[in-house]
Amino acid sequence: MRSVAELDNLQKEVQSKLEKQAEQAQLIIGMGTCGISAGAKDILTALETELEERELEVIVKKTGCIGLCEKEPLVDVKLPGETRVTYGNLSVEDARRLISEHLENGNIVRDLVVAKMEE
Amino acid sequence: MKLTINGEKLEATEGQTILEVAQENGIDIPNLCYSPELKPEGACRMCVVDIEGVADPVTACTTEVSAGMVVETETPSLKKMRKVLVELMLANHDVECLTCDKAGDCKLQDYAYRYSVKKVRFEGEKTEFKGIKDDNPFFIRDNRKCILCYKCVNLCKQVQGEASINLENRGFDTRVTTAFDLPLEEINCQFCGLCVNECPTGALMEKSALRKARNWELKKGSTICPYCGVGCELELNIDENDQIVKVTTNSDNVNRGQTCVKGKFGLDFVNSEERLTKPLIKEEGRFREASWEEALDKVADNFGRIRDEFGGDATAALSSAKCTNEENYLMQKFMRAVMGTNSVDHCARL
Amino acid sequence: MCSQQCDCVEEELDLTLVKEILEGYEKKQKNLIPILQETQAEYGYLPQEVLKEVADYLGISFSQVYGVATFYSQFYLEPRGEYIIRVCMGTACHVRGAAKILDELEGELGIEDGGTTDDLLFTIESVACIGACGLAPVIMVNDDTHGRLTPEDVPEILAQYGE
Amino acid sequence: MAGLAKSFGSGAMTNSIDEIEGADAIFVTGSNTTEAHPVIAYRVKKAKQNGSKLIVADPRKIDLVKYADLWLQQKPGTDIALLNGLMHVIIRDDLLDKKYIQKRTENFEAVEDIMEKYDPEHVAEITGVPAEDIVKAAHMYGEAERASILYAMGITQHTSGTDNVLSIACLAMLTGNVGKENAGVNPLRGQNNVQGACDLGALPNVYPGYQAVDDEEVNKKFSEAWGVELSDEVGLTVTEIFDGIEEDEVKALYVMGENPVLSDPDSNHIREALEQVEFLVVQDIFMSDTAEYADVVLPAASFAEKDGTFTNSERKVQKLDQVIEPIGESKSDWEILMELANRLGHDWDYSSASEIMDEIARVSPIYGGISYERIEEEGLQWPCPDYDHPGTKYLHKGEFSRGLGQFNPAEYIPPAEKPDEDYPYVLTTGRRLFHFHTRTMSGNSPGLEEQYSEELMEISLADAQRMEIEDGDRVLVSSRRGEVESKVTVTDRVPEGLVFMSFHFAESAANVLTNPALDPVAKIPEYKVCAVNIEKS
Amino acid sequence: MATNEENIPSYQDLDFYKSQRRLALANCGFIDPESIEDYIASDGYQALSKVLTEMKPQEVIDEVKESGLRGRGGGGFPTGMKWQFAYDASGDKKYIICNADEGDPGAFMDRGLLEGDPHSILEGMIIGGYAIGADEGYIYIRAEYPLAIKRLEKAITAAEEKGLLGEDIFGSGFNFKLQIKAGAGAFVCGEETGLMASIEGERGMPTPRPPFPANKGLWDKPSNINNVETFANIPIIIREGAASFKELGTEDSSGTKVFALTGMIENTGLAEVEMGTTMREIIFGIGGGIQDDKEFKAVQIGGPSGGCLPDEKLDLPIDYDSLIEAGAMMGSGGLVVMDENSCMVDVARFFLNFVQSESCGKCTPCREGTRRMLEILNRITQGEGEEEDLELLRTLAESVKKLSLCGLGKTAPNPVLSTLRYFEDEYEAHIKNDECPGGVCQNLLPGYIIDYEKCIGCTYCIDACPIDVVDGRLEEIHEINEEDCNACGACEPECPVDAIIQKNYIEHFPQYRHLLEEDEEEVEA
Repeated sequence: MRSVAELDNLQKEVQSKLEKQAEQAQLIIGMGTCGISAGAKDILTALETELEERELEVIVKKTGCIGLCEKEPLVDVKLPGETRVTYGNLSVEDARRLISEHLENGNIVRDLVVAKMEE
Repeated sequence: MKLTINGEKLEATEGQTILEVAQENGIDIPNLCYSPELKPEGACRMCVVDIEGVADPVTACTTEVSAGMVVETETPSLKKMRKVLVELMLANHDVECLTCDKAGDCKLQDYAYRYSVKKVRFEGEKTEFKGIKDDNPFFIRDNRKCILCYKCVNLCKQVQGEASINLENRGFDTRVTTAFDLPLEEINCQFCGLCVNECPTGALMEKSALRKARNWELKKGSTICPYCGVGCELELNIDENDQIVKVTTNSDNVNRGQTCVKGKFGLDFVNSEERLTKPLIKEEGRFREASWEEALDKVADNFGRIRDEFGGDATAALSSAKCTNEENYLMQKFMRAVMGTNSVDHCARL
Repeated sequence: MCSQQCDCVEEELDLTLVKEILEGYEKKQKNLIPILQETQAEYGYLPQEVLKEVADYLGISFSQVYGVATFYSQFYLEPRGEYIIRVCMGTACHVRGAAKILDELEGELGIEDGGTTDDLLFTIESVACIGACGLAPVIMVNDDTHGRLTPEDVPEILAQYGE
Repeated sequence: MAGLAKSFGSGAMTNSIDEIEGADAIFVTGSNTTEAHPVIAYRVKKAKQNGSKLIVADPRKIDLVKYADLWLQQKPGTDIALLNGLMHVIIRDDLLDKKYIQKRTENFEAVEDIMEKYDPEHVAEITGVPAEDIVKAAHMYGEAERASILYAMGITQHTSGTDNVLSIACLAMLTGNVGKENAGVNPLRGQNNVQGACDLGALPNVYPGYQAVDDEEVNKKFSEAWGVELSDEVGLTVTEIFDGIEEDEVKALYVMGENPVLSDPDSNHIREALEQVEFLVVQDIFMSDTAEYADVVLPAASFAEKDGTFTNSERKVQKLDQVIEPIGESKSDWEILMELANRLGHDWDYSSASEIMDEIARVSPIYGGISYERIEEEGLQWPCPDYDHPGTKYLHKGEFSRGLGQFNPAEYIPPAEKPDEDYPYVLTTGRRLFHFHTRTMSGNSPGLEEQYSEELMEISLADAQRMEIEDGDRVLVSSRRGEVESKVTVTDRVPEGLVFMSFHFAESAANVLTNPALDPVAKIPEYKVCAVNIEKS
Repeated sequence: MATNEENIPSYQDLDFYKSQRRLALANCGFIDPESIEDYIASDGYQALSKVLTEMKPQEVIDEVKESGLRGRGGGGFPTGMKWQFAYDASGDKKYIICNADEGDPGAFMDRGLLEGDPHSILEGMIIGGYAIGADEGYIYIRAEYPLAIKRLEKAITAAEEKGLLGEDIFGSGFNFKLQIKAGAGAFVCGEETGLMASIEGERGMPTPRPPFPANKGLWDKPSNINNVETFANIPIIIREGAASFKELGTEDSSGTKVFALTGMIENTGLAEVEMGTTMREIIFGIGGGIQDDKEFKAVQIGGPSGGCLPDEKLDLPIDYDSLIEAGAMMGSGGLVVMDENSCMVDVARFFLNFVQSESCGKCTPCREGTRRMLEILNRITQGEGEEEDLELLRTLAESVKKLSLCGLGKTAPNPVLSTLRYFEDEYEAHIKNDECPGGVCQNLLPGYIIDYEKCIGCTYCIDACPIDVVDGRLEEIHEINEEDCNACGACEPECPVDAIIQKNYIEHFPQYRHLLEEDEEEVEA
């Protein structure tokens, strides 16, 4: 970075990229130590295999701990134009359900949900 | 700047610590880990003092004076705390003062007396140790008596530079030792004795002094080391038979209480059985003992005869860099004034 | 048999490994701890000869290196098990019964906290909080975390690692 | 010492031991300080902690190298080349103190002339020290505000010893480092009272206080003071004395507290002389190798058994107190001398050492202000001309003792003896921590003996491998003058081609081998370089 | 596609979130911590650009002073003042250090930040470096946080690639480089001087102050050390302005604080609240109260340096000063909640055991004193306590607190002192009545009793008892010899009819009343 303008341009660039991404379905998985200890890695692998098998183009994002350690592992599902929904205490099996039920069919998996995130 | 200690108005210079100012003025603040040659360690906490306007006591060895400071060094609450400290040290100490060779010259013992420690209230487990270390001809190391003042470790590192000894483990398991408990010789110990000189307890003891005499029976005499040219001032500790039991130091001199192996442990030659004790005269290739009269006469006769017969320059003398100034003066005067020659030299160059 | 084995281990101590590690560092004392960490990762512990090598390289005394190695709980001067079982003793784990988990592990493996099994398979060490308090009580076996444990889970976990 | 006296007007340590700690750069050369002067080494290490730079020049990897910022490993006997190289760079890179040179010194032109050709590359060839290290060292020393040079016998015990010292003096004056606190040129004295023995005229050319015997005024002064006629002819030095015995010119020899059989070069030659001399009296505290040859041996009292003074390396006159009674019938040396003088027709009646000091103060201006009362608590550093003078912490402040400091640059001359086919190794000699000189004292200390009981000659791994020698093996070391046996230690302290022995042990007496070739001025033998052969025995 | 969002609570409705105020944690859980772009998109490095192009170092320091930010690592020293000291110290070289050696048991706030938003810490450090005049920084992080180390390493590399670290940042002429130092397992390295010793490659033993790190720190150069969360707050203060930061929190403790909620609480996790929020709000609001509907007994706040507060202190607003007054401490922000089944003597013992084994061993009071305190607590929890022990414990605690060299020792007695202050009755119960009210201390546990109404005489318990204190024959009612029972509990799970009950249960549950009466009868008899 040699100037402020350079940073501002980069910021704009990135922001528009993120906006574009928002037009796609996203899975956001908590990958802090608490999440990983609770099995987030297995969930991530399961999600990725599942997405591949179903040939779904979904952005999988990793993020840090949101604070709800008790409910880890946490996965959020965000469909374009819709509210981001957090699921918690997931097993690998649960994670697959998120894909089949919420991602593909738009049905919130009520027994796993923690909360929705209103922007 | 001016400050007050125990009600006395005192003069001090900036950068001095409370302890330094107190010592300069003859105020005795207890301390175990302090040494003027070392960076203050602040470990033993014995030198805590109260400063007016400061809530908790501070250590006098680490606190610099400031103008107008009002210090108390011996309040009832400080005494109480120091007593606890001494008890804590004694609780983890091999208390065998009745037979300890350090008794009478032991700071821990002195402070126990000063703060009236009759019974230790906090008896419990003691730090495990690996036996008394006797791995060299000069001194022993007895961790059971170590109170971890760290002076030995710091001297070894900060003054000697070798850092042959160090701490092992941490917390309650901390011990002073060598790497993997190797013998001192194997880790470059120079046997300078700095650690032994400053050990406040019986944890480091000169072997020559073990089971020889109580400290109060020893006579101390100051002397100058006869080895190299530094001129270290030393104290000979002499027993009733004029035997040198150990060599100690005090800090106000060229060597600042420091020694090397020769000065600290190598002066016992004085009492060697091998010393010459009588004049000897050689007859038919063998020496026999003689009286001073006879020996001196013989020397005088021969030197006089040769001088008279061949002139003074037929005689010569080697004076000595081991003898005193006065003796060297007399030797050259002897050769010049009595023998009439300038052929006097010594091994300055060797 | 044991002594023969030990001799054998000593003979096999390969000092070229530590020498290679040392080459990557400037000869400054600030590198001592990183060097010890890397060295321990390589040897599994810090053998005496290796520490001597480190001391000579950095130009600091052997006893100083030893002092540092014995100060930090991460460093070990004795060989350790292939699987290190870290039992979290943090507050959260403590109140949720970590001590019972530790007891169970000690009983199952027949070693004390800090000890290593004779076959060099397992080492148990109790550690301060590993920060997975939400899963208390927690143990880690090498990099795997096992949480929300009861003593009954212990044998099963050990079995996964070849017990 | 002669070198320093010539350059500055005094041969002693210019500064105090305490001042070492305040230096910004310390250059140690020809001094194995940690073993020979451990307490001074503490000050050097402290200076390092205080941020001083340390340069060590030594052919051996002595312990001090561990603390050094820079180690110059010159080949033995190439000191002048190395020093000239440093001066070359200092002149070239303009690190001179020009004002100082102009105001306080003379003969600077000679320096410029000689240094011209000693460029780092050339010097590197002679000394084996990389050219860039020479430049680095010159800058380290030259850029320091206060730079101190410490040296010992590694500099003086060469045929070029005096020139070595003259060159050191040049280096210090070039950068204005003499006459300044915490700087200076500081020869470290080997024996506890070498300084005093010199000060008090135990030298063939000067009376006490460095007053020349061939100076008419001086001669008159002493004749009057002592009430006798005095010779104005310079006497014989140690080595000349032994030559004199061989030539039958010297017939009676008085040895007080010395052991030339072990301490002097070419021991076999010394032994022959002692056999030959008509009358030999030896006065010592132990039977020594030298005393074995004596006609009469007189038992002397040790340091602990008498009053007196010693003058340490920093010129401090210190009071020595009697602590115990003399052992057996031994007597202090001064009492013995007095009795002898009186037997030879004189009338000396000193009742105490203190009275002798009063006489010294009267005849020797530099000790003019010394009295036992004044030094009871703490010593005084000479020059101390009168009883009100506080002593002198460092010399040449404002002005050199001789007025202007004199540059006496020297050319490099190789050592007198070089390795060849028959004697392919270079032997250099020195001291060990646990022993002292000829072990008269340390050899009678059981602890020191136990710790270090025999010589271990140092040899490099490369040489040892070639000869298939291992640690602890015994070897036969021979030179043109003799041969001795020694155990060896294989070590990286010495480079290939160099071996090191101490001269402490009669069984492995290094001085059987050493070369008695003398420095022409100071008459110091070349202990530090001789050619030897080594065979496994 | 239509989702069915009705009746799904939003985050703002969750107890856990509704009273939080997420500033430092704002990005955690939202951005990809391994992507510098994500951080930049969320206004990352804007504060740095502002500082380097528009502000003088003194202005930065003034802004931080103005914000009222105090050290989040525990001490609560005003950050701006600390920076001022380091700025004022003369020296050609200065260092800025991030203390990420989060070692308090039960605390993981810093880990959350380091793993979730590493760039915010970097940005805070670079700003701090600029402010005090340092061109080099160290992040000292405990080796037990491998993921955080990995993310920091990535963040540093990314920042270097983008020119946010290195030479001439934002064309300002300011240079700055950062290095990570992984700790090696020593809690005491969380103490500033111990930490610096450790970076230097020494044993991590604290040194006395003065000299303060601001004047003589790392390698004797002026150095400034702040905690992770402190640095994370810096970009916010610069970006949003000191005034808006100061609006949050209380008069003397501005801004927010992140707490780690653990223990016997419903919602464990990380929560960030405004300073001044009450403990009750955090524990019963955000934390959702006590697990399994048990009774609250105490909350341990501030780790081993802190203290245990009872229910009467639940309405205490959390800020630096009121906590200290109450005998606890903000510490780094660990909150461990204890229910009725906790033993406060055991808790004190637990913390003391921790500091005792983490003492560096340098100063006498900490090395020896904590050991003796631990021995006394061990005695008490084992039922061997004497009445004088409480007095000895107090004497030692006071001495260790007053005499220790560093913060670790000075605060080590806090858990003991605070439990003695609020729960002295529990100590007395242990000593005088041989009882552990929390039912934790093994030696003081009431033994087991067999419900004669249920017992079927199967002898399983007789077989299970390792010390043979159960009497009885097949098909006759069994009985446990209460005197000798050591409460090991081996018999309880073996009973097929749940007839074996812990003796103290009979007081609490009506179905065992018949056993109680009998007991009393015995006593009367």
